[in-house]
Amino acid sequence: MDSKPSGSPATFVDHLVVPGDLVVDLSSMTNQTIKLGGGLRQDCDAISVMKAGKLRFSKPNKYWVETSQKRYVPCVEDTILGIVVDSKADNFLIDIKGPALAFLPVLAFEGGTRRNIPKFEVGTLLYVRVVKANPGMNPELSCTDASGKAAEFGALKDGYMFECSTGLSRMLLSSPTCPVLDALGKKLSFEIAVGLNGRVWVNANSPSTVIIVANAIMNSESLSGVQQKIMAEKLLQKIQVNS
Amino acid sequence: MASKGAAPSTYTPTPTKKTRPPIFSDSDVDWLRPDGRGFHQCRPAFFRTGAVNSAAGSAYAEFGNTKVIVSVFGPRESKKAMMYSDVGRLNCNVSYTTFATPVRGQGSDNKEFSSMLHKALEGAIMLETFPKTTVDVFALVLESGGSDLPVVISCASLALADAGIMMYDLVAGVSVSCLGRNLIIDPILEEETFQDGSLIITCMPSRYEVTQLTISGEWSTAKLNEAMELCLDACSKLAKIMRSCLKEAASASQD
Amino acid sequence: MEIDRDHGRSPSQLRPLSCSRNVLHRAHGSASWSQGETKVLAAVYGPKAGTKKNENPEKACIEVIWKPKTGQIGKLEREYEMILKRTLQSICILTLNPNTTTSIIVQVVNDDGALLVCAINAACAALVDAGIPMKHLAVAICCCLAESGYVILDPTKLEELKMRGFAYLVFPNSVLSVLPEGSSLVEGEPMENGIITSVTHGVMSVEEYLKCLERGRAASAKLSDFLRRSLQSQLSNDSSKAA
Amino acid sequence: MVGLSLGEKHFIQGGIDQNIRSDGRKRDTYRPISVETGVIPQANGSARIRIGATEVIASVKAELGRPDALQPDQGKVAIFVDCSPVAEPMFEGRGGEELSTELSVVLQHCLLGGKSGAGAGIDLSSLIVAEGKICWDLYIDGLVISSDGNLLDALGAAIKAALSNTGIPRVQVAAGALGDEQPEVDISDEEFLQFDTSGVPVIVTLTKVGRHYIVDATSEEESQMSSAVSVSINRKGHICGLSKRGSAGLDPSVISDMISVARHISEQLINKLDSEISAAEAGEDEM
Amino acid sequence: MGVPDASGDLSSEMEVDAFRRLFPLRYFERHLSESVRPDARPLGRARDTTLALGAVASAHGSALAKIGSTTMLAAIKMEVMTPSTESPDEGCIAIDFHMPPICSPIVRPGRPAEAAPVISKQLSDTISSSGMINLKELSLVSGKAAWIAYLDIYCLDADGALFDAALLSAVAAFSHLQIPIVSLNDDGKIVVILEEDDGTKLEKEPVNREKRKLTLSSIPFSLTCILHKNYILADPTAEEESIMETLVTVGLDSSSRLVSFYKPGGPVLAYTSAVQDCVALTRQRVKELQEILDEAISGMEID
Repeated sequence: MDSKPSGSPATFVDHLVVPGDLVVDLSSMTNQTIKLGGGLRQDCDAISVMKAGKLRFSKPNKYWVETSQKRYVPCVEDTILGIVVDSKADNFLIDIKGPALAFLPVLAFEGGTRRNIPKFEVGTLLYVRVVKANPGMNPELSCTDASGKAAEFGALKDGYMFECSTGLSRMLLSSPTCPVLDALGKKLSFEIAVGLNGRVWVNANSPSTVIIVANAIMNSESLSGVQQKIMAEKLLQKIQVNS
Repeated sequence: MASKGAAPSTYTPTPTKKTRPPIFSDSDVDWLRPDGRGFHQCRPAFFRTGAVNSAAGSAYAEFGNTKVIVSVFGPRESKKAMMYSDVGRLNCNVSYTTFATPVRGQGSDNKEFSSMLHKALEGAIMLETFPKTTVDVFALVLESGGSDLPVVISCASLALADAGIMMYDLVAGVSVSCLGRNLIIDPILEEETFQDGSLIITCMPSRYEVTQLTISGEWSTAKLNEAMELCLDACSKLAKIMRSCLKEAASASQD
Repeated sequence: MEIDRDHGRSPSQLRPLSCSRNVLHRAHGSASWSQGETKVLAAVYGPKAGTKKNENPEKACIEVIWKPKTGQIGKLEREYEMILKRTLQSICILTLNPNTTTSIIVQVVNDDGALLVCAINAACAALVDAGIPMKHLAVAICCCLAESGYVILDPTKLEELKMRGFAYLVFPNSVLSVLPEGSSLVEGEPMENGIITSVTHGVMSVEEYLKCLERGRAASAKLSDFLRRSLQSQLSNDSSKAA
Repeated sequence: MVGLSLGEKHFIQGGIDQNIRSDGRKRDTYRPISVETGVIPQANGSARIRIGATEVIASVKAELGRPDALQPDQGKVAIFVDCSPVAEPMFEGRGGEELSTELSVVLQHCLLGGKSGAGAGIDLSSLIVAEGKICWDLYIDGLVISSDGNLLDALGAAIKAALSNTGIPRVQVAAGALGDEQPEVDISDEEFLQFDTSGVPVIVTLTKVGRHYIVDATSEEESQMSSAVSVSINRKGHICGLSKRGSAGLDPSVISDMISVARHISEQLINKLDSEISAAEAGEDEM
Repeated sequence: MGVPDASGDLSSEMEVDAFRRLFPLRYFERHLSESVRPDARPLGRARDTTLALGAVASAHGSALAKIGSTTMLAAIKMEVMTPSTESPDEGCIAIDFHMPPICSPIVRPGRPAEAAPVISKQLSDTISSSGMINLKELSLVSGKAAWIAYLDIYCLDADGALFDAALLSAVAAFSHLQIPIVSLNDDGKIVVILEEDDGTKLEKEPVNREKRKLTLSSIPFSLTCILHKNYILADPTAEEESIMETLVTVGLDSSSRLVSFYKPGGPVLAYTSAVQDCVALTRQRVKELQEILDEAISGMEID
C-alpha cells in the first residue's frame, strides 16, 4: 500500500468499508478537489460510506466504493443490457433491473428519423447506453454512442442471456481481461456482451460452447482470480475429454 | 393481560329480575315516558360546531343520552378512481363506538345509516360547486340513546355548514315512534325497542321540503298525517336551535 | 450479586453470533442472523417504483413485513413492524431514490429470546447486502433487569421470563474514522453513541435505565465489530477476484 | 347506466307530461305482470316475477332457530337481495353491493313492520314452535336477473308470491324438556302448513319526472327522475312502510298526495297479483 | 443546500402562511432559535390539558381527555369471564385503541390507521408494566368467574401526542370506574343486583360488596418530546410531528419509576444528556397531570 502525504484516506484505499465509515476528512485536505464515485457521500467535512464494498482510489483524485448487488441503480454512461417490455409512440419501455423502467426514445438510433422507427418485439434484448439518470425521473437510454454512431449498440439476436451480480459484470469488463474470460477465450470462440446492470449475453456456434461459457461465468461469482482460472480450465478439460 | 388466542367467551351480567317490557296497552293512555317527557315533547338539543380541529368542519350533538360527533373533510380529491364528473361526490359513513350500545358491540360501520345519511343530505348540498372532488362526512355515535339517525343527520348538516360547504338549507331530522295508539316524538332507546312503527323525516325547514322520509310499521292515513305534522313542526324548531348555534359560533369567531 | 446463566455466561456476554448474507437467491438482498438459538431471516426487495399511499413521494419508502414462525400477525407483530420501519428509515438515505419502495420481509425462524433485536440486526445486514444506500449501520441489543437490579445482556427465552424490565436499544455502529481522536465532537458533545431506537418493557428506575444504556453501548461495540467482520469476510470473497 | 341523448330525454319527459309514455302506457298503468311459482324446488317457496323486461326471483327458506330473548314469542325473518351481474355488467364483483343493501333495507322496512313486530306483513307469532325455545327462521332471498326499472315493486310482488307458495313442515315438540334444555323436535316431511299471505303488503313506487309522477318506471324513465317514493300498502289500505329515493326534496303536501295515489293504485295491484298468483299456483299443481 | 438560503432571502417578502407551507422546517427553526413555538409556547411546555370523568353514561367508567386539541374518549365496560386455569383468581384487561375516520384526514373508513394497533399495544404494555391495577381485585369467584375490563379508547381529534392523551384518558377512566354489585345465581351465572333492590330483601348475597372501586397504585403518565438538533420540544402538535420526525415518549409512574422509554428510530440520535432532559421534563409533567387527575376526581366526589 503506497502511503500518501497529508492525513489522507490512504489507510482505507483497497480496504473493505461498511456504511457509516468516515474515509476522507476534507478539513485536513488543503486546496484539493476530489471526485466522489458511487457509494460515497459528503456530510459537511467528512466523506462517509453508504454502501458496503471496497474503497477504490484512482489518481489523481477519484474515490469510489466498489459494490456488488442484484439490483442495478442507473448511472450515466453505463452500458447495459435491457429487455423491451412495451412500446409507446415516442419511447420503448425497457426493463434494466432498476427501480423504474427506462425510456428508450424511438429516435435514439443511428440516423433515426420518424420514418425508420425500428420495430422491437416485447422481450427483445438490447445493448444500450444510459444517457440520463436523474432521481425522480425514469432513466433514458440510447442505442448510439456519444457521437451518434450505432457502435455495437442495438438488439442482440440469438444467444443466451443470464443474470449475475453487478460486481461480477464489472469484473468481466475490467482490464486487463479477467482470468475466467481469458482462460475461456484461449480455447473457445464466442461472442459476449456484458451489461453493467448484471446481465450477460453469450453467443457461439455450438450450444455446448454457450453452456460452458455461461456456467463458467456464473461459477466465478465468488471466486478469486486464481480459482477462476483453475475452475475454467477444469471445465474445458472435461469437454475436451468428452469430445 | 389481554387474553390472546382463543378469547374466552364473556358476557354482560344482566339484572336478576327480568324487567318486563313496559306494556303500553291500547287502553292505557296515561303512562309516562321513562324520562318524564310529554308524548310530543322533544329532548333538549345541544349542538356545538368545531368539535374536531383536524377536520374541515365538525359538529357535536347531544340529545339526552344520544351523543354524536360528525367530521367533514374536503372537498378533496376522490380516492376512489372515479370517472370524470362535473358534480362533486358526497361520501358518508356512520359508525358506532364499542360502548355506544348497552351490550358491548363491535363498533362497526353501519351501512344502512351511512346510505340513509347520504340520501338525506344529498338534496341539500350544492354538489355542482365542487366538481371532480369528494366531500367526506364521517359520523361517530359516541353513545346511542335512541333516535340516532335523525341526530346524526342534523349534526352532519351543521358540520357541513361549519366546513363552509354550500347548501340550500340546513337539514333537520326528527323521528316519531308509534307505541300502541300513541305517537311519541324523539323516542329514546328503550321506547324504540318496543315501538310498533317509526317515521323519520328529514327536511329543509326554510324551503319546506322533505329530503328523506322513511316509514316502517303499519300506519293509517290519519295517524300518518298527524305524525308528519308533528315531525315537520319539530324540524322547524330544531332548525332554529341549529341556526342559533351557527350564529353564535360565527359571532364568537368575529370577536 | 451474580446471576447464574446457562453455559456459564457472564452477565454482559452475548450468545454466539452468526450472520450470513445472500442466503436467498431471488431476493435482492438477504441475510440470516442468529444469536444463540434465536434466528431470523430477512429479505429485501427493491427499490421498486412508486410509494404507497400516504407516504411522501419525495423520499424512498420503506415497508416492513413481519412473518411470525407460526400463526397470524397480531398487535405485537404490528408494533415490531412499526419499530423496524422507523429504525430502518432513520439509517437509510431516503432522498437518494425518491418515489421508490423497498420491502423488507422478516421471517422468524426460531425465537429464543431477544427476538426484536435479532430481527433489527438481520434487517440491517440484509439492507447492506441489497446495496441500499445507508448513513451507517445499526446494531441492536437487548438489556434485561433482574429483580435484584442486575443488568444482563442478550437473554434467552427462559431468562426473559425471570426478568422484570427490558430495554431494547439500537445504536449506530462504532465509527471507523480517519479523523484524529477527540476531534470528532458532535455539537459540543463528545462522540458517544446516541440511541437510534429505544423500547422498554416493565418498570425500572431512571438510573437503572441509564445503566442499561451504558452496558448496551459497551456491548454494541462488540456487535458492530462482529457485523463489520462478517460483512467483510463475505465481501472479500467477491472482491478479491478483481485484485 | 342509461345513456340518453337530449332529444330522447325531452321525448320521455314530454310524453309523461301528456300522459302517454314512450311504450304507450298512461302514467298510472303497469306493464304486463307475469307470475310463476315454485321455480326453485329446493326452497320452501319461490316465485319468479316479470314486469315488462324486469325479472326477479324470490325464494323462502325456513330453518329452525332460537327466538330472540327480547321477543320470545316471535320467529325471525331476514330479507336479502342480490343483484346478479347478468342483469347489468355494473353489478359485477362488488358493484351491485350498494344497490343490494339499499333494496334489502327498504324491503325489510316495508315488509317486516316496526321493531316490536307490529304491522309486519308476515305474522311473526305464527312462526313460533315452542315459546322462547324454538321458532322458524325465514330467510327470504331476492335475486335480480334482469333490470329495467321498478325493482322494488317487482321484488315486493315476488316475495308476496313466494310466501304464498311456501309450505312449512309441521313440527311436533317432544314434551318433557325442562329449564334451559332445548326440547327435541320431530319435523314432518308430509304435512305442510301454508302461510296466510293476505296481510302481505305490495309496494307501489311513484317516480316523479318533471311535475308528474308515474308508476312502474322503466330504467330510462328512472334516469330522468328527480325523486321517487316507494309505499308499501296492505289490503286494508294501511301504509306499512315508505321510503324515498332521489336527491330532490319534496313538499309534504306532495308526499301526502302521492301516498293517496299509491293507495288507490295498490288496490288494483293487489287484485291483479292475487289472481296471477292463484293462477300460477293452480298451474303448478296441474303439472 | 441552496433551498434554505433562498428561503431566507424570500422570507422577508413572503407572507407568513406561505412561508410556513413552503419551508415548514425553516419556519420552525426560526421560531426555535427564538426559544418559542408557533403557538406561542416555550419549548418545554405542554399544551393545556383538561379531563372530564363520566363522559359516557352507558359505560362503567369513562373519561374524556384533551391535550390541546387532541381529544380522547375512553370508556370501560365490565363483563364476566371464566378465568384461565393458570391464574384462577385474576381478572383481565383488554385494551383497544381506535382511530375512527372522524379524527384525522388521513384515516378513511375501511382502512384502519397504521398507528392504532401500535398504540393499543403500547398502552397495554405501559399499564401492565406499571402494575397500576392489581388483577386479583377483578376476581369474583375463584376459578369460576372474574371481571374482564374492556377499555376502548377513541381518538376524536388527532393533533399530535396521541399516546400521552390516550394514556391519560385510560388511567382517568380506571379511576372513575364503578364496578356493579353482582351475585351468583343458581345456574352459576353472574347477575347484577339493581341499586334499588339494595337494602330490601336480597335473593343472593353479593359477591363483591366491598370491591366497587379499584385501588390504583402508581399511576403511569407520559410525555412525548421531539428531538430536533439540540432542541427538545415537549408535547408536539401533529404539524410538529410531521416536520421533525424524532419522537421520544417517556412514561413515568407516580413514584418516578420509568415504565417506558420509547424512541422508534428517527434521524436524530438521543445522547445521554437528551435522555436525562426528557426524563426531567416528564417528571414535571407527571406532577401537572397528577394534579389534573386529582382535581377531576375530587370534582366528581363533590357532585
